[in-house]
Amino acid sequence: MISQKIEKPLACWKSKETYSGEVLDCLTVIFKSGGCSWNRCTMCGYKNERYHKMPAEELSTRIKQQVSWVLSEFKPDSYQMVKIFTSGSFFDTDEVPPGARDSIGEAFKGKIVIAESRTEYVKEDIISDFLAIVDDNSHKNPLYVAMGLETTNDYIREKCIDKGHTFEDFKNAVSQGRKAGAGIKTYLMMKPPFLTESEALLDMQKSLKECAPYSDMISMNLCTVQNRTDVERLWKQRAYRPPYLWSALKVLIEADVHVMCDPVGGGKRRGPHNCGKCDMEIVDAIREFSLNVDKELLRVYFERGCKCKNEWEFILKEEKPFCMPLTE
Amino acid sequence: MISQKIEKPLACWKSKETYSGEVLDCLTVIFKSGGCSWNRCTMCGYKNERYHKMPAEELSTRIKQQVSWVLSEFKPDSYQMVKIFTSGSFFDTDEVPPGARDSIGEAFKGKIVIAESRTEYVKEDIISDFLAIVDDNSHKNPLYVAMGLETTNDYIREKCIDKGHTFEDFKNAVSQGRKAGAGIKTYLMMKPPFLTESEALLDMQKSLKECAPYSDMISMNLCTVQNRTDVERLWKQRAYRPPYLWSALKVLIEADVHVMCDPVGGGKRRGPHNCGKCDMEIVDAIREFSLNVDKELLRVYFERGCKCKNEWEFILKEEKPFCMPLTE
Amino acid sequence: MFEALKRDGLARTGIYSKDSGESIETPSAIDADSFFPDLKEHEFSNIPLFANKKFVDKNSPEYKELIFIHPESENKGVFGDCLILSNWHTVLENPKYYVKMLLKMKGNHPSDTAWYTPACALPSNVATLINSGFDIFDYRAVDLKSAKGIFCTSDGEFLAEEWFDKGLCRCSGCENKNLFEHNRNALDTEIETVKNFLKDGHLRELLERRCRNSASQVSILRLFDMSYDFIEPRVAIARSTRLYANSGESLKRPEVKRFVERVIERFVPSRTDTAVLIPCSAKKPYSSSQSHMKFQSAIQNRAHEIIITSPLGIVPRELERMYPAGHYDVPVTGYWDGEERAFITDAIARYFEKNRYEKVFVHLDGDSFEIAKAALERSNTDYECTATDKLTSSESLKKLESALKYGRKKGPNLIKGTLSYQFGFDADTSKLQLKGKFMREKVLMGKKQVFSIDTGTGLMRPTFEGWDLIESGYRVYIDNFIPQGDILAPGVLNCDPDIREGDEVFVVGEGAVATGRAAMGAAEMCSSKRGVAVRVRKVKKL
Amino acid sequence: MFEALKRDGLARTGIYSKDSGESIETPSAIDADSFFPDLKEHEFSNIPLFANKKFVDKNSPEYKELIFIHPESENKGVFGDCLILSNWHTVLENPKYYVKMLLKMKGNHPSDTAWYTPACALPSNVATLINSGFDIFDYRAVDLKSAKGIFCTSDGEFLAEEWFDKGLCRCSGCENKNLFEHNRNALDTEIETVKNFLKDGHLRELLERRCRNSASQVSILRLFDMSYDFIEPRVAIARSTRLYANSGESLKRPEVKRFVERVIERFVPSRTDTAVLIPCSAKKPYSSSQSHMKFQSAIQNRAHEIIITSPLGIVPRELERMYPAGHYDVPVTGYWDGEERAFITDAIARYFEKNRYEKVFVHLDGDSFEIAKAALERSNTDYECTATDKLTSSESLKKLESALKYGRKKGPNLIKGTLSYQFGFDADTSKLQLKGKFMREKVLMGKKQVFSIDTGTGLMRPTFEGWDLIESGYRVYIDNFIPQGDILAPGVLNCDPDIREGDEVFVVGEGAVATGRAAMGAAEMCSSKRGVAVRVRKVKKL
Repeated sequence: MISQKIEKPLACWKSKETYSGEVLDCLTVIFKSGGCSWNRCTMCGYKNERYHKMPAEELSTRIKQQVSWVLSEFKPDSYQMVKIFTSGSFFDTDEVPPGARDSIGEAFKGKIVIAESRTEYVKEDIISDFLAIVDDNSHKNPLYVAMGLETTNDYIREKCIDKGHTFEDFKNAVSQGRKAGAGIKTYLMMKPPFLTESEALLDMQKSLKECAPYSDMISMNLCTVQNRTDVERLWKQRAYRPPYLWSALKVLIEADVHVMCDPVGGGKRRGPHNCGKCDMEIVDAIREFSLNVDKELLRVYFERGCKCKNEWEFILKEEKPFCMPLTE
Repeated sequence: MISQKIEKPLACWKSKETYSGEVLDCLTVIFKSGGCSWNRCTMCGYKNERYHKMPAEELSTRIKQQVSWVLSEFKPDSYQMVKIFTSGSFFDTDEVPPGARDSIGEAFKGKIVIAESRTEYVKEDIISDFLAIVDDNSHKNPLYVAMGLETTNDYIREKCIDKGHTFEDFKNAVSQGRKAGAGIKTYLMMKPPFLTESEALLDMQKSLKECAPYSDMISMNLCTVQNRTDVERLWKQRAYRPPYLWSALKVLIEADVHVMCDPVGGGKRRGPHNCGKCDMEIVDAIREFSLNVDKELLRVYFERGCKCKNEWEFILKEEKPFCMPLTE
Repeated sequence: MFEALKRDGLARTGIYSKDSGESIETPSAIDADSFFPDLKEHEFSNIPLFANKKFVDKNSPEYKELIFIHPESENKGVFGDCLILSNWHTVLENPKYYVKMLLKMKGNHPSDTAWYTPACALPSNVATLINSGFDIFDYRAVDLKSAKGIFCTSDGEFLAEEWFDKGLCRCSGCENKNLFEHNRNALDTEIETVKNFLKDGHLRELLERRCRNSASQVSILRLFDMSYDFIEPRVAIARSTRLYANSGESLKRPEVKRFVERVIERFVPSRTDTAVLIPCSAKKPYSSSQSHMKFQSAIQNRAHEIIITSPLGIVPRELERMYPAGHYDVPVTGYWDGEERAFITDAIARYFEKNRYEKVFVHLDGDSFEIAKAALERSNTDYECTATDKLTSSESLKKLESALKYGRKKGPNLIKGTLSYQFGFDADTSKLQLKGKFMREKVLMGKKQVFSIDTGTGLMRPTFEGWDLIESGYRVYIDNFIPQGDILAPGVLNCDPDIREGDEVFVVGEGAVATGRAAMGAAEMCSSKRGVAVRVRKVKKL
Repeated sequence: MFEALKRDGLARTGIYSKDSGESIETPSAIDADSFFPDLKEHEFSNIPLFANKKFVDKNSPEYKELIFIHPESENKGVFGDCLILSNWHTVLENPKYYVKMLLKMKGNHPSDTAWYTPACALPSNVATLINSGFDIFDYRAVDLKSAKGIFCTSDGEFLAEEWFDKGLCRCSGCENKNLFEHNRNALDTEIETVKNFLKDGHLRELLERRCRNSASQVSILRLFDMSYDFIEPRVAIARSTRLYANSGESLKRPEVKRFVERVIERFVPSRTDTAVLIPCSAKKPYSSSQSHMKFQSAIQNRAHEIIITSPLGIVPRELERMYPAGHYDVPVTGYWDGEERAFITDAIARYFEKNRYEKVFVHLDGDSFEIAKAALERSNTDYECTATDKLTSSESLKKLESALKYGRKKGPNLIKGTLSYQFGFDADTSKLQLKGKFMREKVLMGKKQVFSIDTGTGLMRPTFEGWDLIESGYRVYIDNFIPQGDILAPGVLNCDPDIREGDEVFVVGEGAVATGRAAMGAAEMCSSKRGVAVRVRKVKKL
């Protein structure tokens, strides 16, 4: 073979996001990187999405090629916000070598950048450096550090997600980020495995309350069954069911802060779902809510109900750790 | 073979009988004869009990040998009454040649003789001749002609028994017998095939009433399933069930005249039976009643009942020609 | 007046109305004394079931609202009559005569008559009675059980002393400790249960449970199945529901046997050079399963794919969506029992005796592998085994792929396969094309649609142009009129005897032709006085 | 505290009492929240069934009144505990793991523990659950169905819209149009039904119906049957009730397989010079039937009579009264299916491979004739057919009689046959004599009675003198005490592993010996802490 393989990110797409009351165009990029140093989370589908072991320099080159590809495919003036993911931590230097990180910063200078990382890599100096590259004074808060706190309950985080850090670790990382001048975006995970529907729901509500003081933005991920994950194995063994969309609705409606939520895979058996009949309209309502921050539509659907809402109410009440999941 | 076969009756036994308020010893003899000229009755088990076709003289000889056997086996002074049966009609000259009949008369001279015949052979002259032989003035009525009327209902007699005579025929025969000076004994048949339990019961009650004026003695036979009969074929096809002993009890209790009854095969599946638990005591009570003419014991058993009396009452009410027999 | 509604084999639901206007939905139990008051008036009228013709002719009762029938009688009801089959309870334990007499009488009498059988029905046997084509029952048998102190349920009869009032039932009779009431309730509810299973298309599955209530009911079911020629024409060509093959008797269902027979007798395979035998999958149609995706990507259309499965024997890829191939569920343990082996071996061998393939590749394991080998040897077919260890292992798939390396690529011809199977006619399909997404295909000739596919059943629905291609069979002949809607049975002059309920048919009359779907089988279509014969889709005046 | 009462395989009835005194008769459904109030207190404690040992060990909850068990856990209950098997509902559709995990756990835990499985029980599957050895259920699964608008019956789950309130049930819930109440009623009444069948000795027959409710239940039953070595020791040696072999699965019942195995492995025939194979009869014991009377008067004890029958394969005349040979009913159509053929051919062939007869006469017809021929050929046995046309025709009987003309007269040795079958010991019976009327025989040695015969089961009951003849096996060892009545399980030191519930046993202790009947199987006798182990008939001080 003599042709050079083109390096592309794992995924890259555009969408709308709300920011400070405005709807922005947002580019999401998932860079292929050296891979997550932890790599154990039960629901993570990116475990295998990584380069094979290679020298930092080569890794850097390849990531830069991805950046070029992004810049050539998406006109820089067509978006104002960028969400950067890797299959692990953007601020992990082993995963994203400093040179690569710098070129990414350069590429998105002037945008509002949200970059995701595990807590242990959120260090003041690294964040400051990156912020300096990104910031061109167009925005008051040009950089947000996004972290997957998942839940504020350390027991759940350890047993159900095996995330490898604590709420305390998260708080420390928040303070590092803030010291560096970055904003904080927190990801929470609705219904990791081994939780009943009501345990998951209550955990989410509690987590929202507890993480709010530390977060500028909160995004709630609804757990989906990704290929080749622990969660998929559990799901195939009938030991896991993704959350009901009813639960997501309830959380969003009752939350005191604005919570973003993109119900990926919503309505599919592998994603958050209800009975199949009412799913799509609820998924659409949640997406709309993330943009317009108006709970009215959520309330309409929640109150209108569906045959399956009865089932969900039953599940909330009767699904217990010793008999779950009760539905599929 | 050089030994001479001994000629014996088909059966011969002694029993007790009530006669004019007295209990007598009675000898019953069933002679093997030329066989019934009709030979079609559905319940008759004697169809094959006959000599093969032979000259009248030889037949006569063989019957006389049977008489000798009886006389040698049963001391003449050990009984006062004799019941004579053949596998057909005692007064049918083809079946029992006159010579043979005469020797039978001689043999039982001085006894009370009851001889059975189909109606068409009951002719004044033959009966007178036989009476003359039997009578030695020991008894007021030394001879009774016994006839199987079975039922006074000609339709039933034809359809269910295929007897080949009518109630009218019977009445004529009665008048012939009476003219000859003989008494009349009438046999009725309880529950020939094709009748429900209640049809059979009502038919018996009606027949008893209607035949009483023509009868000096009445005997009720409870139908049993004899080998190689039409009734047996029906029974094996589940189309026939012998009468309940409850029905027999009811008839006997409610009858205005004394009715003799020997429940042959009582309590067996092939004979008149109830559930198997209460059968034997009722059979014994009926036997005792035939001797002591006292209905008290019958009433006791009838009123005491049994679990199966419920079933019988149901059957009386609900067994219909289009769904019978309902029980086995 | 009786009208049958939903039919399944000999069973049916219906409406029976008396001249008085009183009517019942059948199957149903009645209080016979009040419903047929004349019945009890005929004294001394018993005629046993085994009575001979002479006796029967002489003694048959004549009822006011009922027709007396008997195996030996020429007495016949006509359309709408209610027939009484007396004393049937005397053969309930006699399966041989039960089936023999019943089929004789069912053959002798028009099908749109209501059948009343007195004193037979118990909760434990009424499913069998309904499946035998009886419509009306009474309470005599259960009342007798009550009189005898017997507690009746759909599982059998039990001593009331030990079983009644012990919490097994909570009906009004049980609440009141009234055995008589319970037993009638149990019969009524069981009849409703059977009725609902019948309407739902699952009567057979219910029967395969209920027949275990007694050896004779099992025998009756088996003997009915052996009377395939009588029963099969009465079974619809397809159901909209799944077929649950949960017992040994499932192998003998008329639908199963019909499928096997048609695959052997009617089906024209897309190719007969090379075949590959592969196992079935739980997911239906097979090709939507993960394992079949793997097989297909290894086979790459270089052989005719034939699926080996229980209870259907063999399913060519072309027929995987055809009822019941796309609609059955079966318990899997890996063990194929002796009867399955014998039945499927026979089916495979007969198929390969008829269709002489040059070479067959066997990609099977375990018992199905043994069965296929035995069948191929019996049919003198040259074969090669391509599996090692697990059939979907990459090693096995590679072996399969390389074994077929030099095969000619030719995909399955769904059109030819389905048409030959469905209509028993080997149509010229050379100009036809399958278009559209998976499970939503149409068949076109040029730009004209000739068939659509009923994805529920797998059947082809011909347009008028489609019928031009099917030159014979499946015709329904009507008189000279223009159908203004569905065609009613009295309007049918004659029809092809192969037609079954649910079949696509071509209506032919002097004044018009029409396409449509048969709402009853050929025999009923030709003889019924009532009911829709053909649900018409399109009419064309001539 | 749990005490098992009536056992059958893994199933049992029992009494579970809480420390509070509250007690229930099992099997039974409870309101779990109130019955085990502590259960709901353990948040985040889920452990899936397939979790690995490490996860399980780390996360197992500790309940106040329940013991958490898991396939990977070493957590064990002790006698009387109630065990909770969580999340079992997730393998209900996974027969392979259902049976594999269950047998592993049942092997790991003492049998006299109560098993509670939450959220599993439906009216349509609770028979299978009870048969799997579960005792306590809850209403979660039915309540969920109510919440989903599903109508539950012992026949399955149905859309309430179409099935509820349609006359299929007349329980209080249906009267009140309360689906929730109906569904709970349906579960309760089904549990009571199963319980009554279990007490009645007919659980297996019920299961052979109920399992048809789903393919997985059929598979579970079949997989249990394939686990013969695990199940058989838990099945009593005899029942007082008939065995109804009304489905294909009946062939695989532990009792049936045990009979076949013992006839081949243990049974010592009275003679091995000449055998005659004859068909079975519906009437039991066979020799009381008309056909067997005819055969016997033709055979005149000049050959060893061996009855060929389904599902038992072969029944030597000596064993015709032994359970289940004298106790089974089977549907007859004349057709023997492939599995019957294979199973019985195998049994006959193995028998004749072990017992080398000089000559075998085959007095059979139809399928059984073909089967016998195939088996005799497989076992290289010299045979001759003696039937023409109908087996009981005088011609056939004459042919049979004349074929055996020169045979040595030697009647069946009921004593030797029964003892070898029952005790697996070839006792010296030369001095023994069978006395008494048919079905009321005793076995004497000189004037001493050594055995009586239990005509209900066909088993021999040894006296002390009888036990002298059976030199080994069927011993129960007790400590040094004089039994004052039945022997309780804790009093048993050890016993012969062949002992099954219902077996005659010889109790041996330092201070006394006793005769009696085992009230539990060997494994339970050695491990139970409660219950009668041996019902003692006679005690002799030493």
